[in-house]
Amino acid sequence: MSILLDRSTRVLIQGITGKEGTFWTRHMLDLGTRVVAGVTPGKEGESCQGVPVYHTVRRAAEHEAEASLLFVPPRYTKDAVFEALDAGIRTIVTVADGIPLHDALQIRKAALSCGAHIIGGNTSGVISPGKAMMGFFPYWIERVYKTGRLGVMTRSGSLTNEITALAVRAGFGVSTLVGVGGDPVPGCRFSEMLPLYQDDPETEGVLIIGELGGTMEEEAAEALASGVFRKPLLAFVCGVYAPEGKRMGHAGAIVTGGRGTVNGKIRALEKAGALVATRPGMLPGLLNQALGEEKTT
Amino acid sequence: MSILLDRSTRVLIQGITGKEGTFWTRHMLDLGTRVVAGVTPGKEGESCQGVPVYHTVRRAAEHEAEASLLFVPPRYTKDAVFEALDAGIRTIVTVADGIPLHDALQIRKAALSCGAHIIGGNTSGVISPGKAMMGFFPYWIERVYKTGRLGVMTRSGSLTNEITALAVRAGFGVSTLVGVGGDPVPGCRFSEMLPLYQDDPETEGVLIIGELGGTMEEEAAEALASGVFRKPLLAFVCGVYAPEGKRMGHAGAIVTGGRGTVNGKIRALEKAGALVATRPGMLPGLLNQALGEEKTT
Amino acid sequence: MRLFEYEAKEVFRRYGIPVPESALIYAPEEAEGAAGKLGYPCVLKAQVLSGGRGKAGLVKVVSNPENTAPVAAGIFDSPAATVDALLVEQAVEPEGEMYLSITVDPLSARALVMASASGGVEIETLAAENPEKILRESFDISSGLLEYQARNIAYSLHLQGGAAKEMVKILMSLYGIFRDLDAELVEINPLFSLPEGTFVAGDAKLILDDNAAGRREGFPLRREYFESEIEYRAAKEGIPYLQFDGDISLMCAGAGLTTTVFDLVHYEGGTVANYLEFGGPNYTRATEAMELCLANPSKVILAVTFGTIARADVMARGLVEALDRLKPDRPIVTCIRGTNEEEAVKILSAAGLQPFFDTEEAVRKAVALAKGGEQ
Amino acid sequence: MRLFEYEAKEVFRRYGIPVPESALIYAPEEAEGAAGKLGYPCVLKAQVLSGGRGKAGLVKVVSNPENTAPVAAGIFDSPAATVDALLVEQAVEPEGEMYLSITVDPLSARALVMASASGGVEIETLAAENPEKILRESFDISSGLLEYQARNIAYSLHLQGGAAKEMVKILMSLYGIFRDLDAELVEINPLFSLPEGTFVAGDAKLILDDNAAGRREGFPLRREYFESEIEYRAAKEGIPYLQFDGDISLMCAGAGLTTTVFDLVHYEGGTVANYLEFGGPNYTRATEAMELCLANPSKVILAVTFGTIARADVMARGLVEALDRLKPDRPIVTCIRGTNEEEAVKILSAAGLQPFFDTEEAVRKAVALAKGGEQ
Repeated sequence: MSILLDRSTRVLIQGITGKEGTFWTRHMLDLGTRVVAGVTPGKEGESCQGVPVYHTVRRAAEHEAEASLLFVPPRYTKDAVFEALDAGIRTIVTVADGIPLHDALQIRKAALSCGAHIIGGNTSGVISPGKAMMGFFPYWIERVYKTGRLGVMTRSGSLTNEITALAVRAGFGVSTLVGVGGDPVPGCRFSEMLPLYQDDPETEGVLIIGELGGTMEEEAAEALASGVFRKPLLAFVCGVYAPEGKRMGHAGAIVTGGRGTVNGKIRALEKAGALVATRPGMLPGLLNQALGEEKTT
Repeated sequence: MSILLDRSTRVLIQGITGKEGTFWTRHMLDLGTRVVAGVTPGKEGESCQGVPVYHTVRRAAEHEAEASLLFVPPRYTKDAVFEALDAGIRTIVTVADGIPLHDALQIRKAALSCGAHIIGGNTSGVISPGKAMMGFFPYWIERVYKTGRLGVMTRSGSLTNEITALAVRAGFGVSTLVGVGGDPVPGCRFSEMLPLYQDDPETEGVLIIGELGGTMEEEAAEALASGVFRKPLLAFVCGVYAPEGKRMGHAGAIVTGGRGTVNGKIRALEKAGALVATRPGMLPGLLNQALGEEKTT
Repeated sequence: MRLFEYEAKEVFRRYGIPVPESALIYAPEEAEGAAGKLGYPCVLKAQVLSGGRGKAGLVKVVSNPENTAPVAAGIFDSPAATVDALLVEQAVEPEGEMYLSITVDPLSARALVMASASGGVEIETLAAENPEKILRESFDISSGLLEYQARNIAYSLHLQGGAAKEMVKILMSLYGIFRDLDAELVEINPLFSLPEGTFVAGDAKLILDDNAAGRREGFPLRREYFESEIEYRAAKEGIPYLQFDGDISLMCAGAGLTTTVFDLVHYEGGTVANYLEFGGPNYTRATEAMELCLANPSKVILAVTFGTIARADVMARGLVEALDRLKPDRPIVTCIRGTNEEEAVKILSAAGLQPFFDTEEAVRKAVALAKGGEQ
Repeated sequence: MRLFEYEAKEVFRRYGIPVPESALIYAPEEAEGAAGKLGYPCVLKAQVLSGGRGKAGLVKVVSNPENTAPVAAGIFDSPAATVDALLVEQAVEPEGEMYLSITVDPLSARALVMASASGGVEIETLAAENPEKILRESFDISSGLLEYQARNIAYSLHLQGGAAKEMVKILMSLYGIFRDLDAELVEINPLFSLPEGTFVAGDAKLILDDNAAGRREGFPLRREYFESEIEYRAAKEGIPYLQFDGDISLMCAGAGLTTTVFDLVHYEGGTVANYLEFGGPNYTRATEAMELCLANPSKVILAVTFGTIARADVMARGLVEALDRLKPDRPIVTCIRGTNEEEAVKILSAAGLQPFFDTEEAVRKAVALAKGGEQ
């Protein structure tokens, strides 16, 4: 098992014939992802990495895709998301970095109103190591990604590689890693993934890779405190020293008026019973403490 | 019993202090309607015909209105409808004549998505004779409105008086009369009222006052044919001689390309088992045929 | 209101929808000059609001200077319609003719895009004979038409490459017009497809919502929009009016009741001179309404009402005042009921009119009078 | 991007939100003339993007010609900020100070109007101390703010008559700005209420979404938006950059990783000269990134990456090229991992650099170097 994505998930790729689309489709197939079709307007009839290409999502309907990965520029992302939703697809990953804020609101609103999981934008995507991937992760570097029983949710890209490498070094692998992304209005939030991890028998605990800004870490703490999530919860939160009012990195990473501070997040998480690391080096110890003998599978 | 409106229904009036609002509030109270509050921005603290007035629907919340009647100009109707919906009111009557078409679409869409009954625009409203009224009907003219067991749905105003007077003359009174209105996109349609009449023990049959244009009569026929509505259905449909392509009267009364013709409506209704009058004088006979000994109560 | 083709095409041009080069002329002698500038062959199209212009001989192709003026004159003088202006357009040699429109669907409360690769015929004919050839794509009016929906249409029309992209642009422009101008209908039929993968709008139909006139750019009422002077006057007065050529002028209240009276006149073997509503906001304007009726060569005026807000006594008094002022040369039949109807009866009787109380009786009386019966 | 007060007020004016009469000046000697035209008393306000201008002495009232130029000079020369321009505004004598804003709520995916009758203080302070004094009304971004919602706010603020209507207009205008300009935040704080039931915007805060720059009117990058020349250069290059005044220049990839390195430097007792990301679309631009770092008086450059698309070998090669071109006068610490990291190690080693593989070790090395430790 895993969440959102496993070896059987029928994956569509919107924007498959672009440079990134083509390149990462190869990697996704290599990992074992069941990529059933691709979409690029104007390219129907072609094939890309052996995957048939269609003009529109609707025309790819016969492949009954359950999930769609978007390699689509930020300003066209809203349109592509609605195209996928309209075709009945309820798991959507959008890696675009730079989705207009008002579009992002409409995307998330659509996700909420039709019960879809929209992952991103500004994310590396979703990976269930050893099974399938929607997005781009260097899964082939063994010291970074291993199959295991740790669920990971993250707002970052490079930092995620840093942290998963530490987990692997400590002997832990990942069930499913979900990059919710670094935008101020991501399509889905940490707390909305926790019930999926709770129900996944292969996930024994979840690690959040958080940062300053927003309230997603606090909401995850709330899910733990209220019993919605009942497995061990760990977190690494960066930005303790980030100055208030400056946009440090991600657009979502801005602290204003005392909200979204890292210290506030750490307090909320610890109060709810999560184990929190503020330096990467603390993680291996916390993982052993929380998950004991759990090791990569 | 009756549908939508009876003596116990807590009615709000938006635009109560205007000339029409004030005048018809008096009549509604006189008939026995339970008008609990009125709304006119800027007039909170006043009272109108003994009814307390508030700035906004939200501020009238303590009166727990279940239905709202709008005496609001066409271009402000959408706003007023959304204000009522936002306050949880699910029966709304708007008498405004001239609601912009694109607004009307949004109003009806809101009605559909939250399960509200929005009656109008361009209607005289709803009356359950002898009990309560939202709108304007000359209920005090005994030869026109009597309490009884005939449900009436209509797209017209003056024609409705003409027809109900004939029904009274033939010995029949009305349970509830619903003016769905003469607009091309009314908030609710004939077929959506039929289940309410079906469930109303006081309604023994329903009379539709239809006209050329649109497909509401055909939909009502379908409801009868499919068994959604199982009581006697009668119809008077005007416009047999109306020329194609001209807007005859109501904006909703336009026949284009063979759709919405009166003959098509008559065929559909008769095929479904309804009794159809094309001249007012035919009605008394048909009423007796359909409802037999049913007379005014 | 429906715009003329040339007005609708001007809107199209502003929104980036390709239309042929053209010139508007008001007299046959301007035709040759206009066509010469545009280059032959040209199409001369009567700017009238009725449909079926082709069949009525109101659209003609001219291919040389010699016959241009005569053909133009033929259209201007056509008995089929009053023609005030011609649109002279570069002729297009299309590869195909398509159909595009956006309108509203009252049932689903959504806006509806319709498209067909088989344009050039009336959509109603197409819908009746080849419904499978019409593509439909609906959208929520607050979210608007999204580009993927336009792509769905373009590729379902079997367009490729640049032509598909061009179609998407045209559809999005059409949506912009629909939205910005509060349109009831915007239609291109035919939309000519050209061999190089581009399109040109052969015709343009744009019907705007009168109820939204206050919030969009204005298209003021002009005489040209109306077939007759009386209809123009009625429109300016805000009185619903339709011109016919029979004997009885209807001066009734309420759309449904007026339509019913219209039917009844025909059932009784009579004919209608005009349809006129003086109910609703106009119920105090009997004089203006009667003036419009008198401008017709009708034989009888038939006034039937059954008002609630439009009080019977007020309408009766108005009718009597109108009689005093206008001293009509033809009989008036009245059937005025509703609020304060007893008072109305007194007012009408006092003025020497015989007030009817039953609509069918009143109609029979009017038909009899129109046929020469005594008053 | 955040606009200057004077730019935001220009937008306000265009959308019908009342703002005080004002003039923008660029030198102390223009102050007296401007104030004279506007009439005394006037407010002189430094046009800087940082908050807390009042406390920092960057906003002052002048009430006569004599002290106007000296007060203006005092603001221009303030050590608290680089001041390029002053807004000279007619002073307002308000009856009250309110707060209005529209922003987004990521959790509910709705836009959020906030209002308070207790304006003039920071909303965050108000939220912390008197949360009950903040009114909230949210709306769906495709449907937009409706007038009844504005009325809900106006009457909840206990406004009456004309003042309530005026408030509704201001809120609808504020919404128009939010929508048309793709704003992240539009805020009026304080909104002065006047005895006659009208309002004037005392301040104006408008933050636009950079990601939507392509679809709204342009506000091109200008030097004045940035505190320092380097930040301006970085913005023009599209390289995320923040200026600090410590010893270590960060030249890292990925926002989260760079922030983590920022933290680690502080944990290890070091200080940061600048935050810089050269990951993402900039991963091939090591030279531009290093040039920005070298423009700082930092002691060490610390490059930490862990890229997937931003390949380690490409970044390592870029770094080596930058070294060759720029010949930096300070040590470089590298910790380059991710796709093709073995190759990266070779490239860095060949260039004489000592490639670290563990972030914390790399940070410790950089801090030691900054403190004078050997390379």
